[in-house]
Amino acid sequence: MKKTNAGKKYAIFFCQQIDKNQDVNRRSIEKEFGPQIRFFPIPCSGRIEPLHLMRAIESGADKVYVVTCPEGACRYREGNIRARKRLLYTQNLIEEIGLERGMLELIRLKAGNNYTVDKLTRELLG
Amino acid sequence: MITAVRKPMEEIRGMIAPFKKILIVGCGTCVAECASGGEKEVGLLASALRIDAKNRKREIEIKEMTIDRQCVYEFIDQLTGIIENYEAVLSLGCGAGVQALAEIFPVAKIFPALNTTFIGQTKEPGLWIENCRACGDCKLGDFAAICPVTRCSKSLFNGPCGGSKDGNCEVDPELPCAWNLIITRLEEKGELGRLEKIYEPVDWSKMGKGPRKIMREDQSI
Amino acid sequence: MTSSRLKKILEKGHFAVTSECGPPKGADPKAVQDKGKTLKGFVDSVNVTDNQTGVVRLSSMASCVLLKNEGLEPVLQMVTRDRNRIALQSDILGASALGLRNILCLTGDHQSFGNQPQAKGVFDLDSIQLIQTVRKMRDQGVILGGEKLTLPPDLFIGAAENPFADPLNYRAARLAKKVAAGAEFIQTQCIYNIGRFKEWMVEIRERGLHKKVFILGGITPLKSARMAEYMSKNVAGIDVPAEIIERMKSVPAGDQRKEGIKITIELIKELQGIEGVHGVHIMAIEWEDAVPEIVREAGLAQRPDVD
Amino acid sequence: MASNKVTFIFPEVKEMPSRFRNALGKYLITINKACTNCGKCIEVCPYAVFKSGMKRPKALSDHLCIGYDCSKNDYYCVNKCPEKAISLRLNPSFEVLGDRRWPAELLASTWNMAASGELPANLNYKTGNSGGGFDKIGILFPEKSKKEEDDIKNESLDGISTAIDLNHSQDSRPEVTIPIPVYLGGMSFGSVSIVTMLSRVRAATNLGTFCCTGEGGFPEELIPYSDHIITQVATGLFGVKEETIKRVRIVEFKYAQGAKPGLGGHLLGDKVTPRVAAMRQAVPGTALFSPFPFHSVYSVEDHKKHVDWIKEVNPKTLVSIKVSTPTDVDMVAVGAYYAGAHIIHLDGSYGGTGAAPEIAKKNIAMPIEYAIPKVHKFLTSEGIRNKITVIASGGIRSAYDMAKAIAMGADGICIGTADLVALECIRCHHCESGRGCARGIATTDEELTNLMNLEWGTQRIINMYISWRRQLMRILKRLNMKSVTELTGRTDLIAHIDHIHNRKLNGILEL
Amino acid sequence: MAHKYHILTSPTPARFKPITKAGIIAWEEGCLKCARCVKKDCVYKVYEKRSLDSRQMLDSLDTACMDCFRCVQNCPNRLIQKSINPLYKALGDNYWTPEIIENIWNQAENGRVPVSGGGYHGPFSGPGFDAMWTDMSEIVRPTRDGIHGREYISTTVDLGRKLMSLEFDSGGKLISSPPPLVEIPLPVIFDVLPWSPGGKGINLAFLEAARNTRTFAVIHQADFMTDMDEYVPNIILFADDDVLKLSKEMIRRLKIIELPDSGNVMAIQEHLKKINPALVIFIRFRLSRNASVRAAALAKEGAEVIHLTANENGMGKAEDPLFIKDRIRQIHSHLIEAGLRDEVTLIGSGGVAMAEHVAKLVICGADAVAVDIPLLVAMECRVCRRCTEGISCPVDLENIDYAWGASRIRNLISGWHNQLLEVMGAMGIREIRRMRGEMGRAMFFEELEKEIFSGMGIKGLINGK
Repeated sequence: MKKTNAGKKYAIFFCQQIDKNQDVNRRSIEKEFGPQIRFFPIPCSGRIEPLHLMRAIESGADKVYVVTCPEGACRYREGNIRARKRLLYTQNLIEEIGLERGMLELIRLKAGNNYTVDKLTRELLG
Repeated sequence: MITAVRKPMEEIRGMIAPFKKILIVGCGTCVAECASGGEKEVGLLASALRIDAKNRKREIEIKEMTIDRQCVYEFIDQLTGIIENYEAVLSLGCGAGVQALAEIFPVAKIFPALNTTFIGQTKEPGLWIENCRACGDCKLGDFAAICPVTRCSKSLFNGPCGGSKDGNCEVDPELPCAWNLIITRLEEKGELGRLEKIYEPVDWSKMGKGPRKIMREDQSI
Repeated sequence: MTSSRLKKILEKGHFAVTSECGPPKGADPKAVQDKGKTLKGFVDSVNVTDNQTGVVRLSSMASCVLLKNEGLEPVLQMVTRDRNRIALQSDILGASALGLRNILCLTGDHQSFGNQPQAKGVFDLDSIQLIQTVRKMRDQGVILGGEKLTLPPDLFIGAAENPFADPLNYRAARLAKKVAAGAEFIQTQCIYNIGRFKEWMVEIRERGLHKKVFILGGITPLKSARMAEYMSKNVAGIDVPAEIIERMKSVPAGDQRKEGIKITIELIKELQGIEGVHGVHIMAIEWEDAVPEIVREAGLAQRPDVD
Repeated sequence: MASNKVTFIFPEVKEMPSRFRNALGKYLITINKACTNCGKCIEVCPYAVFKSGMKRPKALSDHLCIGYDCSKNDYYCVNKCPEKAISLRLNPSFEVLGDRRWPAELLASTWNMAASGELPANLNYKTGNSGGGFDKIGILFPEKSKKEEDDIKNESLDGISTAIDLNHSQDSRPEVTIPIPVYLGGMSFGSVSIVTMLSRVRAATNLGTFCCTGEGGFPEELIPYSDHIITQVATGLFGVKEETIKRVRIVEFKYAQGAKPGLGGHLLGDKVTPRVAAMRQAVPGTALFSPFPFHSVYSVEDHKKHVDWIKEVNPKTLVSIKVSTPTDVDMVAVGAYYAGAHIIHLDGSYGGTGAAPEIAKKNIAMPIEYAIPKVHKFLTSEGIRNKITVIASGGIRSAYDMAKAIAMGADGICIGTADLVALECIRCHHCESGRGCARGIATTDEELTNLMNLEWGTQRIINMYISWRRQLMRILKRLNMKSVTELTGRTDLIAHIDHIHNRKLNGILEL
Repeated sequence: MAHKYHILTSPTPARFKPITKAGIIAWEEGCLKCARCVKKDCVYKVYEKRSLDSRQMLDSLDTACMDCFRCVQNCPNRLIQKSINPLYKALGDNYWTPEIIENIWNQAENGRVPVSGGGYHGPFSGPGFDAMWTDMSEIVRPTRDGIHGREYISTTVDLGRKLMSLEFDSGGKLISSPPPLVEIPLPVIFDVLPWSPGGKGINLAFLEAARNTRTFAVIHQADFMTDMDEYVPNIILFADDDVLKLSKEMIRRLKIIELPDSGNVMAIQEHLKKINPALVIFIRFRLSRNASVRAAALAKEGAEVIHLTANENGMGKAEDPLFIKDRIRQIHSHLIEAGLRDEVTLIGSGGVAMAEHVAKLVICGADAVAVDIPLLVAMECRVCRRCTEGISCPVDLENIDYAWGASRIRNLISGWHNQLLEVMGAMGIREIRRMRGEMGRAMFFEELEKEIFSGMGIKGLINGK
């Protein structure tokens, strides 16, 4: 992790379809970061609602990531598209209260790669 | 249904600035349908205000509540015993709801968090269009159930004007020209003849002399 | 009481030439008077726009009076956008009292296009209802609701029609409706697509409307290729065919005004040949000084004397 | 032989689609906005998946879709759509449906049979996924060439009998023949709604077989169908009256039931509505427990006394003894014979429809797959197999399970759950909670009961059994048999895949 | 007759939303808000109860839903879908399956016997405890009590060494001195945990629940704290550190001490007995191939209670291929052959996850069982074993309120007790002491399979003849 990120709190919502073994894979990183990082595995990113994202910020996250499967690859057809739209809506809302849009970030994975949650998280946190 | 949109956060913030204990009241009917004042939106606004207050190092206490209808006494009454504990109330009801709340709780400081917009229809997910102006003199029967008062920008009864292009209105090219729709639909029904008649000037008096009311003896207690 | 000169010209079967005058955005009478001077003698009447496109200008009624004083015959444009039926009827009486003899009944452009988009559009009546209202006042001597007037107004009643707007197949029917409502002359939207106009005229003739109403073809000279393109793209209800735009583009910028006038003259000549077209209405927007040249070149400079 | 005596005319299959707006299938089809309503999909699909709609067609019957396998067909709607507006995907809800014994495919197949009497395309309609018992037992069909197989597929099934006799005792009591080797097991009024009960009774009547009342009494709506009703005398003696015993052709003594072997019945208080209470001579709203066992039966002699009592009350009735499957189930069966029973009904531990403690369902007593051969073998060695009818139940879910149970040694079978599945039970296992079955089957709640209509229910069950019968006849045909009675006890014609040990088999094993 | 054993239960809700099998996938966009699902179709009022748990970002509707599918099937726009919750699939492991965990959670919450409709829905059989069925009796036996009846079924067992005979002097005076016995009303004690996130609350919850259910909890010597003092009557102190460190006073106050097996374990027993003759000594060792021999040797030397342990999955030492139930069957039989069985008490532990496992272990020859992980699961543990890696516990077990935990454990034990009664009632057995080793009243998968299926499919061989 970059020095500048030290002490920041992260909430990571991710579609569990991207890493079938997420439960095990995320452990090493949780061990390393402790309460600094919280994972919210969801059955489909389409389940994300603006309220979830707001509550994550409210409970202290400095940065919220929503990781979705590649567009077109959603098991439920358009879950990831929904996630994107809802994230956008929430970005507008937090901007109105003077927060950076960037606090909420959508990570849409590229098709054809095998991702594991731990590697992905390391990439995100630099 | 009555539609509304949330006021800009800046304006809401201004209204509640002097207060610390705030009750946000949503309405589970029209504004929930148009995703501006239902339970979820109450949650979003509350969340946003709390975060905002925290960032400004202000202390604020917010309670969220959503009642079935903000314009009906029986539902509003659920706030009795709760509303008194708050310095201010942000209503996510339509204008009717806000006024109804204020009437029943005359002492409470009630502020609107929504701008009430129009009576409309959920055209498709995420799109609401106005289709009734509540003129009180419905002529939809003559116009293939497309309201010229509402849906023609100029409320023409003997339209269309000369501005229609590609079937859309010149005022908002995103919207279909109501007269184009009326003519097409009447033509499909073989009833274009209806339009040969010249419609006399509308009796706008039905739209009200001051605030309107409906009195139904059979429905009143 | 003098009656409408335009009416007389049309009734006598002359090919009428009218023009348009946009009042200034200020209280300066000279601007109107100057325009009047430019046009005087070349046109049978000048019609004065009523806060066209919702932009606030010197009032149409006042401008008409100024022009009348300059010796021209004005046509009072009246839109229903800004006045309710009380104001409209009152102004109709006022116009007649001031000696104005022609009225063009319009709904008007939507306020959102002008410089007062915050204004509340009135639209109490629409253009057809306005025509009906003037007719009622003039012919039956009553206002809406049946109350009698001491002296009915005397006005020659016109309306506008756009042969080029959607739905195309309803445009002739709509003219019929205006005629039925009582319109006596019609100014059309500016014509560039002469083919479409001719088609429309066929429909008009089939319905016999050309015998019931005087039709003046609307013409707007093009100043530049850019203007042609702009109108084609951005002005609803105006149909500028691609050939015309190309033709304007094909000449250097400096010569485009000339080309515009040339096209206008050709169009006027075409109009003269169409059965049921009774005249031409030249709308030279902020280019009134081009009108004399056009009228001259079209061979219409000799205006008949009907008084 | 039974087949010579009976010329029974079976009822017709009639289309009875799902009661709910969206039938549940394996695949889901969606049509997006690009659709121009050209109607091509409606035209090409041979499975009638699409119906026309005002804005665009509706894929209302996508439960009939054969899924991705269709992509090789020239009528594959996804390819045929000129606007590429159709998408096909696995129905995510399908994976939630069902359980190991009744997987989603078996449920959907049964719904399909109940709706149209037809076998489903592309779904496993024969077995479940329990990993043992019936699900690992196959039928050994004689080896045939493909052509011979195809010929058999198209041959007529006329002349194959599925009828069985229920009275083998050669006593003076009537012979009772049922045209299919199935009767419908007891589900009491109270545990299921009156509509469910009547649907089953009426289906049984139409099919010429029987339906048992369960222990909740004999509602008077059932009287017209008395000839096809088995009345149950259970440990609680709920609603047992002399007149009901006199009314019927078969009386069933229930010692135990497979779902809760060794435990009494249990009807939760919520389900004891005034009507149910009146029928059972109990107080509305209080939970009802059947005791266990019969408090008047402590020996085989007591047991015989019971049977004699019934025979005395109704001199024409047959007596069935319903027991569960303990370690000594074979001894119990012999005891039933010596007490004078006509039918020994073995109820295996994995079946059952009512509420039961999970510990009992899973652990107490043996599965029916063990009990049938054990009993059949013992009765045979005692020389009394042909004097008593063996009926098996508890975990039989399909026509194939039925054939296997008979080959193991049963004369016929008894069904409960499959009937409910025909009525669109989805096996959510919440029959007991709150107002009861949310789908209006196992409930006494008035509003929920109204979810189902009697005609619909009756016909769905008929449709399913007509389909089962056809499947059974096809199996018999392939085994070169003329009557289902030939199949009884033919354990040489079935095999368990874990116990064949590379041995040369007596045919082709088909699971 | 003793007082009827009855455990008080009280509904004790979970702190976190339980992870349920099926979840609802979003249905928002395109929703007509016709409210069919909300107002008309949902019998369980799921949608009305909808709210957000911000700690888990879960909707409550998943937990209230009973999977009846009416909303899925009636939504006019077909927007509601259900799917298997991947979090549910990820619960536990192959042994501690999501079904077992869910079952324990439910009992811990309401103390009720799990009941469901619609027949059995699981696999035909399985390894370990699932390869065994218990018997029932059709008619010839006394009526049973079950939970609802009149007669009493006793689940009480005695822990300790028993004399095979009593000797009296000529005057009729008893001269043999019976060894001390400890009676527990249910053949279940609480064992030390193979792993846990730590925190005092867990041990205190165990002890409080042990006291309330009148049983014992095994506590590591090192874990004993002064604030556990009041629970000493319910503690089995596991002297796995250094037994000599124990104060005499402590030894005198304790009822049971458990010793790890060792070469000199009998000597230690003797030493302790000298200090406190009323003390019962447990000797604990891990099951292995030679467990029978060791058990017999200990029994012979005077051991009172032998606590046989397996790992979390019911397996003994690495080289032992036998599952706990089978190994205990063997030990039980071996002790019978050696004429020693009735002198010692056998306790089995490891892999006991459900009430039926208690009954099955007893049938296979254990007098009582010791339970570990289920007690933690009762307190919402998800068997993720994150604590073994030092990562935070997803349900914050370190900080539980011990009274809440004890209540959940008590509910679970009550559920198990009642289920034990169901099994015994079905068998017609009124005394659990008489059920011990009754292997003839059970059915074993391997035996039945061979008997029934091996003769099938053979030409000319009908019914195996």
